[in-house]
Amino acid sequence: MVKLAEWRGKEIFRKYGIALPEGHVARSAEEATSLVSQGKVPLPCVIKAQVLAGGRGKGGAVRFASNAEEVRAAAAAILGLEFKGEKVKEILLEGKVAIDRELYVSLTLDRTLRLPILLTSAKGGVEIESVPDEQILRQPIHPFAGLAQYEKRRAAAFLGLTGGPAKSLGPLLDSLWAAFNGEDAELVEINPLAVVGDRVIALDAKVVIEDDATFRHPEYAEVRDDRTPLEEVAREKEIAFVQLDGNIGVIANGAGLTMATLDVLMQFGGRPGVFLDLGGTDDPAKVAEAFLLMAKAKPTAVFLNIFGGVTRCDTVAKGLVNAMEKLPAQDRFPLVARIRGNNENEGVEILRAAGITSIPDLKASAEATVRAAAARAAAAQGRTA
Amino acid sequence: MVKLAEWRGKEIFRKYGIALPEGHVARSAEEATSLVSQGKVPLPCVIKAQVLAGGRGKGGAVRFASNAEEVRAAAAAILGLEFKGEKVKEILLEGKVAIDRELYVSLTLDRTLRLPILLTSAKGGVEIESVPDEQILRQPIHPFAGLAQYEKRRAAAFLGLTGGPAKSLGPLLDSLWAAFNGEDAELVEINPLAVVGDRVIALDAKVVIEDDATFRHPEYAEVRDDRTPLEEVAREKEIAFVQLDGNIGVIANGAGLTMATLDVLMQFGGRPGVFLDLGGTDDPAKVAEAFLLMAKAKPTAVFLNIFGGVTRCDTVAKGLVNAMEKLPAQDRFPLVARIRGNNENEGVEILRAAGITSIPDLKASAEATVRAAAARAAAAQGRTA
Amino acid sequence: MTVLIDADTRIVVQGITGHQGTVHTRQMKLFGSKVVAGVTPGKGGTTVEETPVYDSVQEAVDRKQANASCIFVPAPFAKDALIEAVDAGIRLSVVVTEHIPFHDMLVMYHYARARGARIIGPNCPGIAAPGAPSKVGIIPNVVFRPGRIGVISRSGTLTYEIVNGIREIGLGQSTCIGLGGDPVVGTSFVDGLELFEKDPDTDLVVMVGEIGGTAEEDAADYIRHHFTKPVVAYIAGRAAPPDKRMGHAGAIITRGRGTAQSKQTALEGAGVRVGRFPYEMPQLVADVLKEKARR
Amino acid sequence: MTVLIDADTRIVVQGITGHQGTVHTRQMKLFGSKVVAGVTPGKGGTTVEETPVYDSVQEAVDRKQANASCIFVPAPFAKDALIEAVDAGIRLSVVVTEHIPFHDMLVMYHYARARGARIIGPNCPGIAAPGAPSKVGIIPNVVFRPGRIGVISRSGTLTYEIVNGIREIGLGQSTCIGLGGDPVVGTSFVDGLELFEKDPDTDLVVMVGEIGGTAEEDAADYIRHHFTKPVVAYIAGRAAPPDKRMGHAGAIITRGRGTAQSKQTALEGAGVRVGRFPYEMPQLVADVLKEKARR
Repeated sequence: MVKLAEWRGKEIFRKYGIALPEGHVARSAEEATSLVSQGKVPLPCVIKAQVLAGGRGKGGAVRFASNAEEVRAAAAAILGLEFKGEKVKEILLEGKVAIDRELYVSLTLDRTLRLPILLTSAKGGVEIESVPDEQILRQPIHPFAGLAQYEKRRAAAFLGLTGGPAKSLGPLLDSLWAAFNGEDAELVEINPLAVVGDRVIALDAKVVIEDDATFRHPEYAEVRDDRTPLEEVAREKEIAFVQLDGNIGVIANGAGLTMATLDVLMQFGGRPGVFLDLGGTDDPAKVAEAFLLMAKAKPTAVFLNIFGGVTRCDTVAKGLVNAMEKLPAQDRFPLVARIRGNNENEGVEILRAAGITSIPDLKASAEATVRAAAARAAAAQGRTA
Repeated sequence: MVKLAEWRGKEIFRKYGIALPEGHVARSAEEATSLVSQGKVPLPCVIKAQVLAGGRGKGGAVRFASNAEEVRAAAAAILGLEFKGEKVKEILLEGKVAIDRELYVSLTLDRTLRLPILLTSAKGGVEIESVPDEQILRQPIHPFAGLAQYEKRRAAAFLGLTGGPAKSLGPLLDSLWAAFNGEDAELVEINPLAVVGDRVIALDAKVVIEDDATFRHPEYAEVRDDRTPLEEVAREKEIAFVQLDGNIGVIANGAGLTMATLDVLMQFGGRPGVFLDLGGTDDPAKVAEAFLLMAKAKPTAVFLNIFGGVTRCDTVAKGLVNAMEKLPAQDRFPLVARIRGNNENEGVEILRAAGITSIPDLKASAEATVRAAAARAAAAQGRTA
Repeated sequence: MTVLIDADTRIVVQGITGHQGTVHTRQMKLFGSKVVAGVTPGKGGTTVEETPVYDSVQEAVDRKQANASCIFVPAPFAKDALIEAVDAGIRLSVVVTEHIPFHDMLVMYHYARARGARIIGPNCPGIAAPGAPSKVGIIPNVVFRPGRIGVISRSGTLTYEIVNGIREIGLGQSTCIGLGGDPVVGTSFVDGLELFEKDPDTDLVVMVGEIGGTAEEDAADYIRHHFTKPVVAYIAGRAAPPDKRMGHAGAIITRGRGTAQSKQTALEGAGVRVGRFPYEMPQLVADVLKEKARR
Repeated sequence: MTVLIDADTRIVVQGITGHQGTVHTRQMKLFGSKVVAGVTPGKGGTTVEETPVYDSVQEAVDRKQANASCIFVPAPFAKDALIEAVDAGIRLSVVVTEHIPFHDMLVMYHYARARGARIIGPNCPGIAAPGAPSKVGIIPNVVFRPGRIGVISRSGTLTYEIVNGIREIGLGQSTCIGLGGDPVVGTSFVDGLELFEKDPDTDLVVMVGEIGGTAEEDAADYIRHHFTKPVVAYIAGRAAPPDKRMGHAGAIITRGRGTAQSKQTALEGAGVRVGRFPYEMPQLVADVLKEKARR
């Protein structure tokens, strides 16, 4: 999920011909002031923090300015913010426009219909999740038919648009549809879409590019936006790795089994800190790599839960033992293993030789993990106390 | 059917990225010579008459030149030609290339499958009609799937291409597919497609644009290429009008009925000279307009065959009488009418008042037309003798 | 029985406020068709020929249970009109509009097919079932009468001419399908024959073909292997020269293919009696029915 | 009986010369599947695991009567491989490949559907019918045994884990369908339930779902109205936070939708017994079968 900041989304919108206010990005108060003094951004203007979280307006991350001095002050204030955990590094300056109405429009995927779906609502400017269903028009768009005229007419009618704004909505939706497909987006959202005089223009831009399509879009390779540094490393190594807010690391094979392992741990009072799905592999080196990555997350304890199929138990055991040997003593962690399935006996034997006992019962092994984590935490507390 | 001359076809090919020899159009020997002397066309070069008919090579409409003097002579010779009834007004000069093999590729419509079809053959440089079926690969292309990789691979394999030429065929076919769709073409044909070193390039270009799609392509409005002047006028008036090599004009309503009327006339020894399908209309002025157009074709006799449905018999009769009144005496022609169907009695009455008898039997009316044409022809001969 | 339409066919006319749309709404109603709604975007709330007009096909389906559409909208908008009909759940659309680019029609055809809908046309007179009575399209009301002959045709008036002749010898029609004169049609001769093969109330099929394409040759192939009822055919265009479009976009002999002779030979090879001239058709039909009765 | 595949399923492996393709060709053959051909463009004429390799699927169909395909080709080429299979007349394709952009999969799904073909996957373990015996895909050979339980799952190893537990209490499977972990899948829970409803040799269905999307909620709705056999379900991901993809592209709670709780509530509302942990599943299945027998 490559979530793009507003200014990047708007670059895409511009490429596809979607009407936008005049605007530029700045990374310092000086740069912001010079954009205004050079006339690149008209006054009065709006200055917006380029962060991914919503609710910027109420959070002080959007300000208005009507002269260069106000621009400098607002830019400096916003660039100093930490907004919902995210440091503001970029601001977008745009000429202020006279908004008649705020609408909502987006394209996303309807998984059940297996079709893109066009959402429109007259309740723009608020999170779409807070809008009642009956105030949202949902139109599935068939990829073989494309966005049809009648769908655009229906959207305009639902939004209560007539005249110029209704006329300008059609081409805007065509552009949005082209962007959704051309950029392999999961989501293109304009909220608010503003009625300004006789046309509609995009005041905000939310674009999420599909991870799996980045082979067609190398331009997004550099956009990390939303991942922790370790998640980023994992992504490059093609390991499914998610950091959570607990302290127990979970390594399993297969997304479903890994999730189920988290669920069982939670049941016994454990707090998962890392989700690591080994996937299907028959390479011990890949397994070792995953373990070393797990070590970097500094888990209190690790639960290894393998059901061998494509991934054989002995492969995992070998990779694990290799990795453990490489780890310096201070990076080691208590490990509880449960390995079942393909080549189970060989795997259990390899682990035993390295001093690790595999507990075949899922419930018992999860309980053992929770106990091990608690003991370690207590010991650590004892040391610091 | 908007048939484009080679140079226009190549302009389209260039737009879609299809590899071509370097070339330019000239309309005089001087222009041709200066293209060469300015280095815009490399030497040696080939000079080709820009006519729509095939068989230019054997007909002296393609010549080679290796210096400016030869260019001047060849250009002058070709620009003086009348090739298969068509005056040569433009020539295309292109740098000569070293051809390893001549292949064939085209995209057209398969009416039965209701799919575009990609034709490839290793027998390039000759008319595809003369190539045995088993030497042509026919691959239907589904519009929802587009041109698939496997289809391009199969084409390359069928053509016996490997290495560079095979590699360059894929993108060329993608471009051809894009041109076929983007230009609303009935036919895009490259014959020959030449293997030149490590790639394939288009030596000729045949592009036919669909008439009905010209609303999307106003750039082709000026291209008339293939119509007689009267057919062009008819097209602007939206009358289906085809000039044939006989002397009897046929006016009927509906394409099928008009064709059937020609068939019946031929059966009784008549030679149709104009096919005019009134189509469905309820406007006497439109009918009159069609009659006046018919008069311009100077038919020896005219057969009016109407089966009234959407087009009512009285409407046609009114239009006919109006038109006849406007015609100067010397432009008049013997007319045999057969009007049946919707409002038949009213129509027959209007004609009778104007001195025209409707013969309800198709066979009898056709025979009468053939007799009238023969009598008129004999009389005319009598006058000139 | 009839094919494709019957007395329960509820028609929405797309483009009802245009001249043709209005005229033929009236004619369809006079024929006995249930025209339940019209659609013209922006004209919703008005009435044409006592028929309510809506802004969208969906409204016509929701409020009036329309289940078939008749499309009169101009060529540049016809593709969209068809997609709207299909998306609204309409399963039969008669496209009267002519001059639709075949590239558009390819999308229309395959889209409709993928979603389980059928197109008749484009550039067609539509379909009429005199016994239902119901018709969708512009076939004149007067030439038909109920009977047991199925008619499938690429032409309009020529068909009325032939059917009228057959009527004059006392025979009527079960259903008449005007396929349309374009190179790509939603329903072909083969499709029509499949329908009539299954219809117990059709004894004989009259095919009216013309030059261009290989639809008649394909039909001959189908008849030879799958069709059990007698077929009588007429092919227009023996006098047509090559490379000229004879009125219909699809009526053109290209590269030596699609001649009347080729079609006649193919059909005769499949046991079809082919009349050389329209006025021969009534007698041919009578003869074939007599032969059938004798067997 | 089985659903989708049986002993006559003749498999062509697309991408057979790759590592995965080769390994699983061997495994499928060991299971008892008829792998009749492989395809890798440019490798035609070679042999992998005693299986002839062709340059195109069409050749595999023409020469070896392949009627199902198993696709291992890398994501950027998967769409093309599927289109090739469909065009060659293959009616069932198991797409093992992961990381296919959903925009590609939308085209694949609707193209296959329009042309009457079915996709299992992508990003899926495939399908196994232990009694046939036949499997298409990468499901391990050892965890299954013939029986009367149908399995439909969005997950791989978790399913093996659960099925293994059920096997340990003495029960086997009719067919196991691994739907795949992507947001757009060719065959959904509802599609799978439709198949098992019609299968006389399936007594009970085990559903293994996970967070993300509403496929389980849709299944609940289907079960409530159309499904007559008992269903037991497990949903993975109760511990998963929102807005994080949990390994599978489709396993993500977005905008508050697609939680394990929502799925569990929907399924229980439709009378489905939902296990909270994998190790509860064998007992649940046994209980439900006992209840069923009692009725």
